[in-house]
Amino acid sequence: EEKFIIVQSTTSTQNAGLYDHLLPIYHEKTGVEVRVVAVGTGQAIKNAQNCDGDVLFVHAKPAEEKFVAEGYGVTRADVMYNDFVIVGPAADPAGVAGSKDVSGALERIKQAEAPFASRGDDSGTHKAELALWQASGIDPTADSGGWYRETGSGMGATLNSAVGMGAYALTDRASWIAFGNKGSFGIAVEGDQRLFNQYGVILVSPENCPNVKAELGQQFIDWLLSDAGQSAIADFKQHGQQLFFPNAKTS
Amino acid sequence: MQDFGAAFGQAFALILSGDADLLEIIGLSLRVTFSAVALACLVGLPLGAALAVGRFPGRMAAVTVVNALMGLPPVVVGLGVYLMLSSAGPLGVLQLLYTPSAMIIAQAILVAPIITALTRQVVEDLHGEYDELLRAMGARRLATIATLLWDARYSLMTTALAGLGRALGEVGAIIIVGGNINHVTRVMTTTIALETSKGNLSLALGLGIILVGLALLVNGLVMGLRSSAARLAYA
Amino acid sequence: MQDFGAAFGQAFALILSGDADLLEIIGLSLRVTFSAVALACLVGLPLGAALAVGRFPGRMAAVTVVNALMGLPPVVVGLGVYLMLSSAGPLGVLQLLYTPSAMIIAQAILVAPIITALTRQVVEDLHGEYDELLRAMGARRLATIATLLWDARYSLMTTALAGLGRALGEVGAIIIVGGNINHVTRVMTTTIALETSKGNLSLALGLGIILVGLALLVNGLVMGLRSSAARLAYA
Amino acid sequence: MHDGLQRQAVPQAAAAPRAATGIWPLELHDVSFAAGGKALTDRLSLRLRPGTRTVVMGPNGAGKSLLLRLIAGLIQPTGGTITLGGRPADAAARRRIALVFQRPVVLRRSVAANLRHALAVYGVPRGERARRIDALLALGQLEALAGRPARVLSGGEQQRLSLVRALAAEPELLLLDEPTASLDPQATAAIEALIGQAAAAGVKIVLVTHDRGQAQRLADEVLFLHRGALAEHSSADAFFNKPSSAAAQAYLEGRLLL
Amino acid sequence: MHDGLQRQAVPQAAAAPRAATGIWPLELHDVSFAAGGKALTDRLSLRLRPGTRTVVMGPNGAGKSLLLRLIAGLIQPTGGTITLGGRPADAAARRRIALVFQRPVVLRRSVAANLRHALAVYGVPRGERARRIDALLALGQLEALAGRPARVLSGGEQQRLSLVRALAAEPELLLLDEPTASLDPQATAAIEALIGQAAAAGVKIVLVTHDRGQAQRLADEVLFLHRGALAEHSSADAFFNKPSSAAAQAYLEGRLLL
Ligand SMILES: Nc1ncnc2c1ncn2[C@@H]1O[C@H](COP(=O)(O)OP(=O)(O)OP(=O)(O)O)[C@@H](O)[C@H]1O
Ligand SMILES: Nc1ncnc2c1ncn2[C@@H]1O[C@H](COP(=O)(O)OP(=O)(O)OP(=O)(O)O)[C@@H](O)[C@H]1O
Ligand SMILES: [Mg+2]
Ligand SMILES: [Mg+2]
Repeated sequence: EEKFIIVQSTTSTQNAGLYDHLLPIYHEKTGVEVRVVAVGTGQAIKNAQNCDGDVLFVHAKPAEEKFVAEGYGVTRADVMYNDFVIVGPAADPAGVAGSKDVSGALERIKQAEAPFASRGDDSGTHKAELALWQASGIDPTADSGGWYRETGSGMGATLNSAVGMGAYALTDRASWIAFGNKGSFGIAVEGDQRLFNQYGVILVSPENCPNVKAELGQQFIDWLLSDAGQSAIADFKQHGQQLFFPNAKTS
Repeated sequence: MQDFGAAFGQAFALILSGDADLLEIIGLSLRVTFSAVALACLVGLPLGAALAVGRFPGRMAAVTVVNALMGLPPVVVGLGVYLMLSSAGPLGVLQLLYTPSAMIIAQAILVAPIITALTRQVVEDLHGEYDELLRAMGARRLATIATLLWDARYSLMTTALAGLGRALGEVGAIIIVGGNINHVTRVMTTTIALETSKGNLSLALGLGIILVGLALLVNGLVMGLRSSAARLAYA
Repeated sequence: MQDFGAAFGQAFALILSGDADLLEIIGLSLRVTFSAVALACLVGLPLGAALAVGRFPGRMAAVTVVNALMGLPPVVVGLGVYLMLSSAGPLGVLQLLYTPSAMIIAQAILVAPIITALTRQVVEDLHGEYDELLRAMGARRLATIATLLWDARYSLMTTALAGLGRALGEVGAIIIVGGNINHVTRVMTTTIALETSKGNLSLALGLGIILVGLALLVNGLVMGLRSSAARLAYA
Repeated sequence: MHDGLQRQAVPQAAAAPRAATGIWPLELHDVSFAAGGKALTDRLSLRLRPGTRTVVMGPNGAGKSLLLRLIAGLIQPTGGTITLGGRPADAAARRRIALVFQRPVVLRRSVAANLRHALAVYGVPRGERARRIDALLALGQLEALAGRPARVLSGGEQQRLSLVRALAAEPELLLLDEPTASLDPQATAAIEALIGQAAAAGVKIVLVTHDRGQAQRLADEVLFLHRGALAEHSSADAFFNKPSSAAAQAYLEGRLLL
Repeated sequence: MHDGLQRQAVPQAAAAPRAATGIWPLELHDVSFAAGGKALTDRLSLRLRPGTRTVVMGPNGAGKSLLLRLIAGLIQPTGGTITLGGRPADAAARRRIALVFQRPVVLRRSVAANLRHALAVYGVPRGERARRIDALLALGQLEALAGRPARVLSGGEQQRLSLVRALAAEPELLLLDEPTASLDPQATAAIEALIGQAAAAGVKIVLVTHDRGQAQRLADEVLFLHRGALAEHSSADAFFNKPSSAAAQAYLEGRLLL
């Protein structure tokens, strides 16, 4: 009987291919199989609350902290980060390409009423996007169905939609680099420090969920945070680019 | 189990609230579904009957293909329609992507093989009985098909309901070509998928219950119509 | 259009490569689908026949419900099964979530109403012919059902194929209860969904083409079996 | 016909021992049957007893087939009652009645499989079925057709199959709806002989026919139906020599319109 | 029967004008039909001409119904050829042939709707159909049943419906497979009269029957089939007085086993 744990994860890490890189290394080393269920952030957290996973690996810090505070998780640790970018069509109808100022870019998009595809699914990315709008003093949902289009889908589906309708979209860099259907699209806005995207990992509380494989789960978390794990993350590249930047406190 | 209870609670609360967004979503669901099934019937009924009646080489192969197409994966249909309708695609000029029309097209493609295959079976069974009579009468192909479709209409209702069921609950294809855009292409199933991914499981389930209720309502209406028609029938 | 070309290219390349992962995924797809359809037939055939034959109050209502359940949205079934099998759910102790068994259960629930409703229709049509004979012979309910199911077996094959098609292309339910875990619960449709979300559209479409090819193969086999059985039949 | 096999296959003693808990007399009390807003059978009252062969006659649409289906319990009277041995019919009583339909219904199986199915339904033990099938095939002169799909049989062949299938039930009451309508003269004679033997062995026969000759050969008593009502119920002699009702008289002369 | 309506409804002149491009003579050349590995019809050769009434006789399973279906083009010979007016049958030629099946097939519609459907298929203009339906109903003595679902009709009623439906085609060749097997004496006489009138009006009749009396009343010539082969083809007189084949002789005496 093979030893395994279940990790509840967001789709961005899976879509980027991170697990295909990390898990064989971990399996080689420990003989433990890590089974990843990649779903929306909310669903991942809900599943973990239902004790249907041993480890939670997402990027929505406030929600993660709430998860721990309510006793569903043991502790939360930073694992790695990358950044969000705004991607858009080559035609650049809002004229934001090359900008490093997110607020200015969002304002111009609204001014131009250029289509913008929002995740609209309460995911970590979606929450980050809403925070950016708010910081810019804009309520885009007033124009929902107009230029502001809430796709209510995962990152990949939203990017497919954005490309299909020539709309700007906020995405994490890893998802974008790994994305295969870019069409004429490219990164329009990047480099603003408000675009920081932190990933965290949490062991599901064995007190709340007796079925949790606490030992194996903690072992995986420890490895992720260890030098070996952190350098494995740093080694992961797609199209020659590093997608995730390890920043565990211990390292 | 409390989730199920909560789901029913949510469903009732939603229905009672008469939420405008919900009504919009339900309306679009019904519009897309009925249009798609109507389209699929328009193609599938005569095609299925023709397959049942026809005696041409390759008929078995055609029947097999139609049967196999019942297994068309929604995501694949969605992708295919997406690639056709996307701005870069051959039908891009129509600008149909992310509109209800695109959803109708995708669902019709998904449902048509089901209608066709089941119609073929139902009509073939009846044809076994009528074949020699109609040939002895010298009925032409089209008249034969019309006669069979008409006389099998009550059995074909189950066929249409199967197609309706398929369309009503479908999400994979329409979310790709419709984009689940709020106030534009958001329907019941895409909303359910969305709420699920948000982790709002009991809300999702509540919406599911409403959708099943809708299916029950439609089916009840159809069965009611059917039995009153059957009573008045034999015109 | 080049996407379609690329998709076919991908499909061929994949098939020719004999990729072990692909074979594993195809194997699991078939295993889950066949198990689910077999389960659904086990329930749906007798149940559908019983509905066709029975004369009890509420029969019309039962038929309507079964017809309506053909419209069960996969995501809702997935959610329902998830909530039952989740560690927090009533059947959590079985630890079936995120296993192929969970996928089989979800698909069987999805397919059973289809099998039941279509069986009801097919058997009812034949029952119209056999009813008085069997009653005059004093056949008991079970014998009647067995006789009808056996004599309608060729028509029921289309029913089973409809169920098979439904299961083979389905993704909404199994991705929730299976989790699309690599090497554990990843099947063709969940892979297609995953590749689509990665934007690898032509790979996704290529996999879709393989899946449709698989459906064709299975249907071809069934039709072949059917016609050789029909030739040898009347035992 | 093969007399040896016939003697074996025709139901005989069957009737006697079971008579204790029996279905006799079989009585219709004011039985009506309405459908589609029409009264098709009009307050029929009659009593059937074993030992006599009853022939039912009447013009097309008079309700002869309906009468047999009412007796067999296939349709329920919309008025009046039917009693078997003084009690309403139950499943056990019904299983002693066999009906040969006017229009043969055969299963989508071979001739032999049709008989095997019937024997299974009638509760004949598995081990005996093969032998019984052979006997029944011989009885219906169907030996050469055993493996043929029953639904491609000729009209007469199907009628013979239906008849021997009903005999396989070893009924106490055998309802025959124009059983020789599609039969050739030889088969007609053979079936009439068979019916005579069954009757002699104690099986009650109720036979519908339009064939006056056949009626005269087989009838002990005649029921004459007209427009759903029992226009005449008399002995065969009386009926054929001087029918009391004008309808029966006209019918026999070939000039009765329903 | 209502003579006025009859005259109107029975096909008459129909045959004459179309005869130019005609289907006569209708010839079978060594026609065989095999199915299920058996030769069911064995090298039949015969020539049918208008003006005579042909009766087909033979024991059950002899191949009478198969012969009619071969002539009507419903099944294709597995050997030999059938020619109409010297040419292989085409759709137009076939439309001049009407067949009344041994076992009536009626649509799941009312009696009137069955006739309306047939008239539509036969190309009768919409405006005329109502009138024609009334005439046909009268002809089949089915007026009172016009609105009834055809599938609940009694055996005889269905047979009458099938017959008038075929007459509605105004065929040049009318193939009748035991058309009076379930009919009462009055209806039998009426149908025989109708057949006689049609024949007199130029419609070629080919009728299958087991009823010797009927055959004698209607036949100009008799085809006697035995085991799929044409055992005898002679004038009615010759056939009934001194059949040349032993098989026919045995059949007429009610002792021919197929
Ligand atoms: N379900 C029904 N609804 C309406 N009418 C019916 C139904 N069943 C039978 N009938 C009518 O009842 C009448 C009697 O039918 P039945 O079959 O008993 O006649 P029958 O005496 O057997 O005639 P035949 O000699 O032609 O067989 C017919 O006119 C038939 O049309
Ligand atoms: N498709 C078929 N396959 C095998 N046998 C067949 C098929 N069709 C007919 N037969 C057989 O051919 C023989 C002739 O059939 P047909 O119906 O012509 O007989 P018939 O002369 O009309 O007899 P009846 O007087 O009983 O109506 C029968 O023995 C029948 O079983
Ligand atoms: Mg009758
Ligand atoms: Mg025949």
